[in-house]
Amino acid sequence: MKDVRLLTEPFNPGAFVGPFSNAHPGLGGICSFVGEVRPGDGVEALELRHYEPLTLPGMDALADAALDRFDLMGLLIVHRTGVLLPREPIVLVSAAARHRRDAIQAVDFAMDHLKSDSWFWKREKRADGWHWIEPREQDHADLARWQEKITQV
Amino acid sequence: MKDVRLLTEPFNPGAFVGPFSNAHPGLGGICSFVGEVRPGDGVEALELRHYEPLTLPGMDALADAALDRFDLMGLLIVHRTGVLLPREPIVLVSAAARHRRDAIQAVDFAMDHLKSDSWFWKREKRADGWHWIEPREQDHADLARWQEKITQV
Amino acid sequence: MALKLVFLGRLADAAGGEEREVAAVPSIAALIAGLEPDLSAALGGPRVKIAVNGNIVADRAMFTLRDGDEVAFLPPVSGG
Amino acid sequence: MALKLVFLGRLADAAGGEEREVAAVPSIAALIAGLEPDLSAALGGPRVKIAVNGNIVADRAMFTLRDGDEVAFLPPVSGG
Repeated sequence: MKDVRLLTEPFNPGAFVGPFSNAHPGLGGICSFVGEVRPGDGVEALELRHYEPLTLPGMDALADAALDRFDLMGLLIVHRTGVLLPREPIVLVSAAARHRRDAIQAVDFAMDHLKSDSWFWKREKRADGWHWIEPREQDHADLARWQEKITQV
Repeated sequence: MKDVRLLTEPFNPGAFVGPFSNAHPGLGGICSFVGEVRPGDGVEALELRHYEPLTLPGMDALADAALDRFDLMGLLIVHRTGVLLPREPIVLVSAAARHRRDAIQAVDFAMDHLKSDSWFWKREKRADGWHWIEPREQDHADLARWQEKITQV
Repeated sequence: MALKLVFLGRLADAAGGEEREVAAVPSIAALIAGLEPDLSAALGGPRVKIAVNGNIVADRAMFTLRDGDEVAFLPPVSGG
Repeated sequence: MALKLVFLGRLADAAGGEEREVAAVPSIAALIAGLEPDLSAALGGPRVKIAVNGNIVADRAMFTLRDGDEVAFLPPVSGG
């Protein structure tokens, strides 16, 4: 089961993971990652903008790539857009599989791609106003891990 | 925060993950894995036996090793013992961290060690009675991944 | 006889808004050249990708625009 | 003057129970030799680890047992 969603309002990850888990009665393991707006560093709010014609199809294609690459029973991707406050969940990825390695690796794969390869533009609000967040080198290094693996196989 | 528990009764993973997440207000991400008794293959029940003087100290030492190895804010390990029915959760590992890679890798590390390096003996009940489960080669290969990394560093 | 332009991320600041309409022109080069010089410079860089009607343009020099097209300017996405 | 023996995993089947008490003997070799031949063979293998009072015994040939010790026999743990 593939379930990919963009949400404009705050969400409770448990309210998605519970039904997702119940939808796969044959699973052996389920791995979930929740990313939250990290408090501190003077950040008062985070805004995520996206471009509808690219963002949701891109997330859907990423889910297909993970389902194709790992032996999964289901994959859930939930991503916020709009203005978020510190501690609000930004992203939830949950993978259900017969075996734990597939579930854990699929979450790792999906998060690396969501972070660096998906169509979101972010800006932070600080005391002196809004500031756009630039790409990070670490994200590209994270993504390269999966490309190397393809070459090695 | 380190929280390591052996439980003799069925548990709801969400009831542990929620409070664990709330206990770390500065986190950036939380990764959780839940392993369940996989239904099918004619398995009617699974029994996990342990040896109290070794099992809980072993899990505690594993948690310390993960906290030492990865940049975590907290680690939660919950493991069932006794007789379990198909679909009941056996194990929950949850790691809270500032950055996602530490959280995901800590869960991967803890699960590999729990599966192959902790003091649990398991037997399955089938139509013809109880059968002890032998060690698996795959578990040793999973564990070796972390030892190689130590050598490489 | 118009094109709809969409500016993502910091390009919305450079354009003074997230969207605008301009008169239709046949090429992306002509479209960019017709905008304010600062915005034109910001959009023309190699790191800015362009999507037309939701599809990324592979070769912007060869691409022909048509009346009613939605042209989106996409700067590098933000890090995690 | 007794030792408490604990048998884990399939060794409990071989011993006919998870625990038993035996008269104290000074060495692990003497302890194992004093049991039924089938059980003795099952416990003596190199893959069976031994814990005394909750500590794994590194060198069983050199280990001296004391009255009241709890001796646990630990076969390889089960796979995932």
